Amino acid sequence: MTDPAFALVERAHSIVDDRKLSTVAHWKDNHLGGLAIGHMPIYVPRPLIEAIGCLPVALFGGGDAIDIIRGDSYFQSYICHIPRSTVELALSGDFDALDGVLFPSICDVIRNLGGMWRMLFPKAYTAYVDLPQNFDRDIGGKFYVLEMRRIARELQERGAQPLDPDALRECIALENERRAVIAELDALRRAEPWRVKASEAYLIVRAGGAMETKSHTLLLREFITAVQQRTVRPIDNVRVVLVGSFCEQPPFALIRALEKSGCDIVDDDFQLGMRMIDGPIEIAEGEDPLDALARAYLDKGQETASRYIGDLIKGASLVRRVKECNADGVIFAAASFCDPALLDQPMIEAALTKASVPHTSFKFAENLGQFSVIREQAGAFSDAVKLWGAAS
Amino acid sequence: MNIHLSAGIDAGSSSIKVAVTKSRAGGEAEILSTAVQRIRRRNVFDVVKATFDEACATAKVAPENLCYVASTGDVDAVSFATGHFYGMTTHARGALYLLPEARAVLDLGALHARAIRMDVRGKVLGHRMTSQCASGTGQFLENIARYLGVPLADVGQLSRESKQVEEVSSVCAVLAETDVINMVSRGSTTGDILRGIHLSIASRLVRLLRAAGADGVVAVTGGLAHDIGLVASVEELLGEEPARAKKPMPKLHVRTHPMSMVAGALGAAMLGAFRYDQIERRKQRVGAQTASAI
Amino acid sequence: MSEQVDSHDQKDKSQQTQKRMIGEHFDKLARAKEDGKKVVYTFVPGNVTELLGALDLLPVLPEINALQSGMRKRSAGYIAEAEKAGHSEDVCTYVKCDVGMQKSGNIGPTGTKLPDPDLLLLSYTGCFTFMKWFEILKQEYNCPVVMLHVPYQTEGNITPEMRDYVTSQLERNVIPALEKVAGKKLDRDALAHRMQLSAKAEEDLVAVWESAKHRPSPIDGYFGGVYYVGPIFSSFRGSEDAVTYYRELREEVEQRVREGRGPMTPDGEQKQEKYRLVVEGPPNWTSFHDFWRMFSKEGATVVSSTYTRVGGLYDTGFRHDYRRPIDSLADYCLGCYTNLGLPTRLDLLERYIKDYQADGFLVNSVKSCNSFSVGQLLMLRKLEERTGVPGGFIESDLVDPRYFGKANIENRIQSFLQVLEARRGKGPGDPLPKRSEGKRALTLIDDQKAGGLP
Amino acid sequence: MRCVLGIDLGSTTTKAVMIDESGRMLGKGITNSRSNYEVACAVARIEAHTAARFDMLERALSYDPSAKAWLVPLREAFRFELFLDDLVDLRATIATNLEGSPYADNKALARAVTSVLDSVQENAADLFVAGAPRRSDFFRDIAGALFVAEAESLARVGVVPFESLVGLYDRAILEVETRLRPRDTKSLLLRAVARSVKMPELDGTSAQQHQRMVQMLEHAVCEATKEQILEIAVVGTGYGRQTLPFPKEAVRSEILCHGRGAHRVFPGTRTVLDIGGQDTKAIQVDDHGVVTSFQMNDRCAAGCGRYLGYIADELGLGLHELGPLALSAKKAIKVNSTCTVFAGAELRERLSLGQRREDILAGLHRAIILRAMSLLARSGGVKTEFTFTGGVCNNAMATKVLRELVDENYGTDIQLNIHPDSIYMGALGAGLFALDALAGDIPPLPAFVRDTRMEAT
Ligand SMILES: Nc1ncnc2c1ncn2[C@@H]1O[C@H](COP(=O)(O)OP(=O)(O)O)[C@@H](O)[C@H]1O
Ligand SMILES: Nc1ncnc2c1ncn2[C@@H]1O[C@H](COP(=O)(O)OP(=O)(O)O)[C@@H](O)[C@H]1O
Ligand code: SF4
Ligand code: SF4
Ligand code: SF4
Repeated sequence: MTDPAFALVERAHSIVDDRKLSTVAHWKDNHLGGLAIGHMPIYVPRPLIEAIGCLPVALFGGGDAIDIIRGDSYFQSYICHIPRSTVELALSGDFDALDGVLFPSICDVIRNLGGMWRMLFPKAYTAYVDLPQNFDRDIGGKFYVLEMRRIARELQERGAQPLDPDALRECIALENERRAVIAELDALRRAEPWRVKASEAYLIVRAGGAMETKSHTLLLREFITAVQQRTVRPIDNVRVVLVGSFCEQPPFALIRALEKSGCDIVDDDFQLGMRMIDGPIEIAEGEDPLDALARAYLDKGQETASRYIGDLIKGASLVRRVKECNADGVIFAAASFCDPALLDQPMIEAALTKASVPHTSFKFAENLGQFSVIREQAGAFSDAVKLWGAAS
Repeated sequence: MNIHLSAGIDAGSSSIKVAVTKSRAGGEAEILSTAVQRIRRRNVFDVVKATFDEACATAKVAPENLCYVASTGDVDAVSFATGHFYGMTTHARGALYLLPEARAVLDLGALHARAIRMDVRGKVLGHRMTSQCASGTGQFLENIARYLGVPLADVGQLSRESKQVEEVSSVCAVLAETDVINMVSRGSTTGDILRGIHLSIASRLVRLLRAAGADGVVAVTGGLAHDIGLVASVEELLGEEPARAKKPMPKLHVRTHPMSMVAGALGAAMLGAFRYDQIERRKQRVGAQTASAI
Repeated sequence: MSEQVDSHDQKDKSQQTQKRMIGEHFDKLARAKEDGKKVVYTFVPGNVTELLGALDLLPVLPEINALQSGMRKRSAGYIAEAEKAGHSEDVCTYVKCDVGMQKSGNIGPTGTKLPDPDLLLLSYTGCFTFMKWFEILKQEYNCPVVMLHVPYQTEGNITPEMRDYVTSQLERNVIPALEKVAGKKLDRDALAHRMQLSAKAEEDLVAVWESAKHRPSPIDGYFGGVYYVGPIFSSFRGSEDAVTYYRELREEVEQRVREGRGPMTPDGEQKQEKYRLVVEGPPNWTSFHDFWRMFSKEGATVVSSTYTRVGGLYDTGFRHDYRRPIDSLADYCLGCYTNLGLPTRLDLLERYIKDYQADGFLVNSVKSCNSFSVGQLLMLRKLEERTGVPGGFIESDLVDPRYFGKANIENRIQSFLQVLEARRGKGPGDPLPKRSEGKRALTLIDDQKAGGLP
Repeated sequence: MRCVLGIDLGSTTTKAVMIDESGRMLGKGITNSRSNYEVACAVARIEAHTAARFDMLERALSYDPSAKAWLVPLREAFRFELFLDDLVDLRATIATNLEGSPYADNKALARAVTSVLDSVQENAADLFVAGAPRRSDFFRDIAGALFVAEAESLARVGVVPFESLVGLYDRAILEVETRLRPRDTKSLLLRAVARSVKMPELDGTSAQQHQRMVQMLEHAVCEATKEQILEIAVVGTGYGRQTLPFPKEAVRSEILCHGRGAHRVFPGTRTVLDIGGQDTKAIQVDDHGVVTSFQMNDRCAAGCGRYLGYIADELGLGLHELGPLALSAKKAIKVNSTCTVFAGAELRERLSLGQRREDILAGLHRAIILRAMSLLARSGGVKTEFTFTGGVCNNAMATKVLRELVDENYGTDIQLNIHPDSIYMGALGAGLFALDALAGDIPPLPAFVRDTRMEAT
């Protein structure tokens, strides 16, 4: 019997691998005058972009599929990989379908890449999205609302539709729906990880990066229905949470290798932007939906390395998540030279150690081709958890 | 308590190692047989089968009487395994069996070197391994030995006899060959050259051990454990360390065992028995629960 | 940014003044706890020293401590210490140096123990690592943090929204937090007075920078420059001491101009000005003097640099303004060099090259600092294109000696200076007759003529 | 005649280029680098001298257009004379070694050696005719191949063990190779003249014609060797600069030399890629040939010529066979391992999985060039005209992949130069630096080998 879920995964895989962005070009053909706006990880307010008739396109680097030649010439050896492949793709014309790119404020690399973009592609729309690190509604919230208005205005000057509160309300509702289905998928993964592999969920979620929200919700729904019909047996694996990969993504084969080495990844922070807001974006009675969008970011944004934690304790929320999804341990996998993730690492490890959560850490690059070391390490980790458990 | 017969198959990149053991729950185990075959250019699956059959025959155990066949090393090379354990886990377990006082392992194979820190049960606490570079591995030594026309088995002794070290300047396993060519033409003795190579590899291994946080007795496992020259070089460098170090470092003692090369297979076999027991007990527990529910 | 000026063969008055100021400051820090003084740790870019001063709070700048540790050859040990505690090899070495120093007893640059912070003032300007740094310190010291998020100047202008965001934070978060630690209200007049003093010193500093337009330049605007910015970037802006220091410095520099003298170097006065350079990027601190000598002994003077603008960009006209203190503090934070978008940085470099009539420019790309380094290779190309002046590129690190490859860097600097020489038409131009070749693909020349192998 | 010399002491080969005062390249020489750098330099230098004499000889004969045809057999004959000289040395060395060895009384072994050497001498003659397929020009390689072949056939009939014979050769060749013997070019040339006129190519000419030709050639030889070649300056460059047998003032970095050499030959060059045995360099030069930036990869064999050498060994192939084989690939299989040793293991693994040797080789070639491309990009990319230098130029697959990748990444209007003498670019650059020293009023640089009068003319 063929597995309908598998076919959906394959479809998602082909969208993820489509570096020429042909689905985006296709969308533009069907939406005359619509703009396709790329954005770097991790978070931008996608409902806003959709509300002004644009297609947000999440850009996640080049993975392991492309040879980096020119991209390398702009970055010193000690800089992470994602900007290289992003530049390589752009210089190869793979981003020709895009009308602009947003660079959210997640680290110095992405920020400066935005500056480079202005110099390399002066004709494209390039914007830096300064996400607030002040979470007071009247200070950071106000600033963020103005920041979003600026972007909407600038895009309007380039042909996008004017920002209409009703349209935004509708897009927020669509986003909430998607978030709810993703949450459902996440819950399913936690309950029966053998039913849906993390690598599959990865593709299904990531494919949405270049889709309209409502089509993505549809794909997600279809997938959930399909996997529920699978007949599969549980496997004797350990349950892990994988964190650190919020920006540059590990090569797909690496996720598979981790699964093969005896780990069920029951939670992760891949493509965190798609799940950045914890829960629905609530619009209060009579509230400007833009304020609601900002408020959701301020109050419900997930903890991650590029977000200031204020008075909280680093790692505490991860420990909570580990408990919630009944995981046996944590794998911290960060991109090499990723300052935000790697500076977080010792604090997170300390919190995990304190809470007696077994953990292991390694670094990767998106174009890594050899996983033997990582597989051995993850394998030794899963062996240890399996044979001796957490209480050690 | 039950007695379990189990086998471990360590599928390495250069050779296949198999061990058959008889264990009692609680960890006591007895080695019934071991077998090693080099792959050379043969089909890996065939070699695995042949080595496994050889070990079973020596142990006089029929394969169907094994409660668990555990693979380690290459996951895909053994099609008939009950379960798989990773190299670090099995080497740690095997090393602990061979040398119970060991709290660290230096596993030296054909294409990798790993330093592992473990607890009394053989649980991996920390580790460091070489990854993309062959400059500290068995293949490197094999290449040099082939170039010098020395059988692998003689390498260690020749190096031990050396009086004068030839320093190898290159860090690269391949470029070092040029150094070796030059040494040969200068008329250096084979032993001196080998010792130079050994010391160069050993310095990397010592760094690995330190980075892994090793302390106390270090068991050397893997094929290179047979290379007494390399082991002596590691000892030598460890001995020189305190003089150079600014801060006191944990004292390390390296040990080998005649069966070091099969440590991985041995560990796998024993862990297989352990796991079998664990699963059986869990089954019984679940069974008991179900029974009481009824 | 150091009191270590001992290698100069004669000490100018200004240097003595600076040395005294620094000495007194660290004495104060050492006595802080017994004197009941409160201590605030903060960063150089976007520092609001006038506010701290007006509230009688003592600033500590971990970046300066880190660079001092680098100069005093302590950093390697500190970094090793931090890496042992689980910090990655890949990240900014300032952070690791600071963490290592803290773990090794927190002994400051003058050998006395630094007081623990009562507050971490996270002036989040131009660098994302700052946030991580203080998150880490917060856990190490278990003390409160106040965040001042300074938005990034992408387009090279300060919008009212940005200014408003910063001033609201200053008024509603930062000042209350500082007042709480200080145990008193901010005296706005005292603040205004300090800002007046700041502006005075800033005026003199700009005059010092501009003196490099003379030939020969009386100053080295990079290696020497880091000493000149010490007081104004760190704890002394807005103090009478700083005013005195910059007045003295300006007088000395003007005197050198009148006498037609070149800059001081670690080996005394530089006699010849063979090359005028503009430098982008921070220096290396672990081999600071060796690094400097690589330039000075070849007769290369750095006439202007961007690193000396990280703690404020005054030569484009900005001054602290006592009439609108909070607004101007916000403008100051927003205007630091690393808070500028790459195109703006490029414009500034171009201006320096032209205004200071540089023969070449050099990028020192440091491994630690993504804020500086990402994009420098593109800047190099664009600058060459725009100015026609040759650019050089070297790589090192701030305080991790493992990344300072002396021979390699020296090699590169020498090759670069050779290029400058050649561009002037005095170089090893090719004495051989030129021949032009055929079309693309495998072009061959007749090798028998050139004496083929028998 | 006054001239200067540039020497590039590479990790694999040592190259020398001789330039006269007008900037004309007079001659070039190459030899394999040995443990003894001084010898390697001296041999390369002698070869350059010899080449210069041939150049002069050619000029001395330029009045006769038909003389060109005679030069070819003359060159071969000359090479053969050198070979014979070396062989005499080899014979003597083996004899001496044998005497002092435990086998001194082993008459069978002595006889066998003599017979092997005799047939080496006999068989070698066939290799020194115009157009003969010679794997290498180095004595070690030619003699070695012949010796091994002969020893094998003797061993097969059970006369003496193969190992003992080859052992004798291996030991002796090291000595012969590192022994500098003065070369009397004139008498060698005269001997070569006598030999060449007997060569089969010149059959069919009458005795009279022969006679005339001999006279003409002998006269030209005397003419060409009359003038003294005075070395005014020497500049050295190459790998492991600290080991170079040159005074510090006479050493220039390889980067500068390769840049300058390539620029001299192709003045439009703005980018140079040099892939040698143990390092790869990407160099940008300005319109004067002055280096503006560079990137270099050394200390790791992945990405250098040695990588291909290792792979060739792994497959039991000669270096020169690698490229042509890879060219016949249907596709390039992506190789995941970066490390040379791991790539070798991966190659074995893939072969055992039944993948085609050619296709894996194509992937391996692509891998090494990709690494070079990334160095190139880091050094500033490829702008207009691009020159490829170093030994790996001799590999047709490497050059093909390079061409493709340059086209793909920098457009098809980039001119890519590959000179048959690419391997000499570093030496040429060094020579040009020596010429600078000559042009300026800098005192002549001290000679580099202790025995400066090696060429007894
Ligand atoms: N008797 C010996 N003396 C020295 N080295 C040996 C000996 N036997 C094996 N080796 C070395 O051990 C290596 C193989 O070790 P092994 O642990 O089997 O590696 P793997 O598991 O990767 O196949 C070979 O590369 C060889 O260099
Ligand atoms: N005939 C040949 N065919 C293919 N490759 C060759 C040939 N000759 C040399 N090479 C390549 O060139 C490399 C040596 O290059 P070379 O420039 O001589 O190095 P170096 O300057 O370091 O001595 C060898 O490692 C080999 O890969
Ligand atoms: S991987 Fe890390 S350092 Fe690189 S761009 Fe992403 S967040 Fe920044
Ligand atoms: S990244 Fe740069 S600006 Fe930020 S702390 Fe490090 S050195 Fe300073
Ligand atoms: S240095 Fe040598 S051994 Fe190490 S990766 Fe490179 S080629 Fe392999």
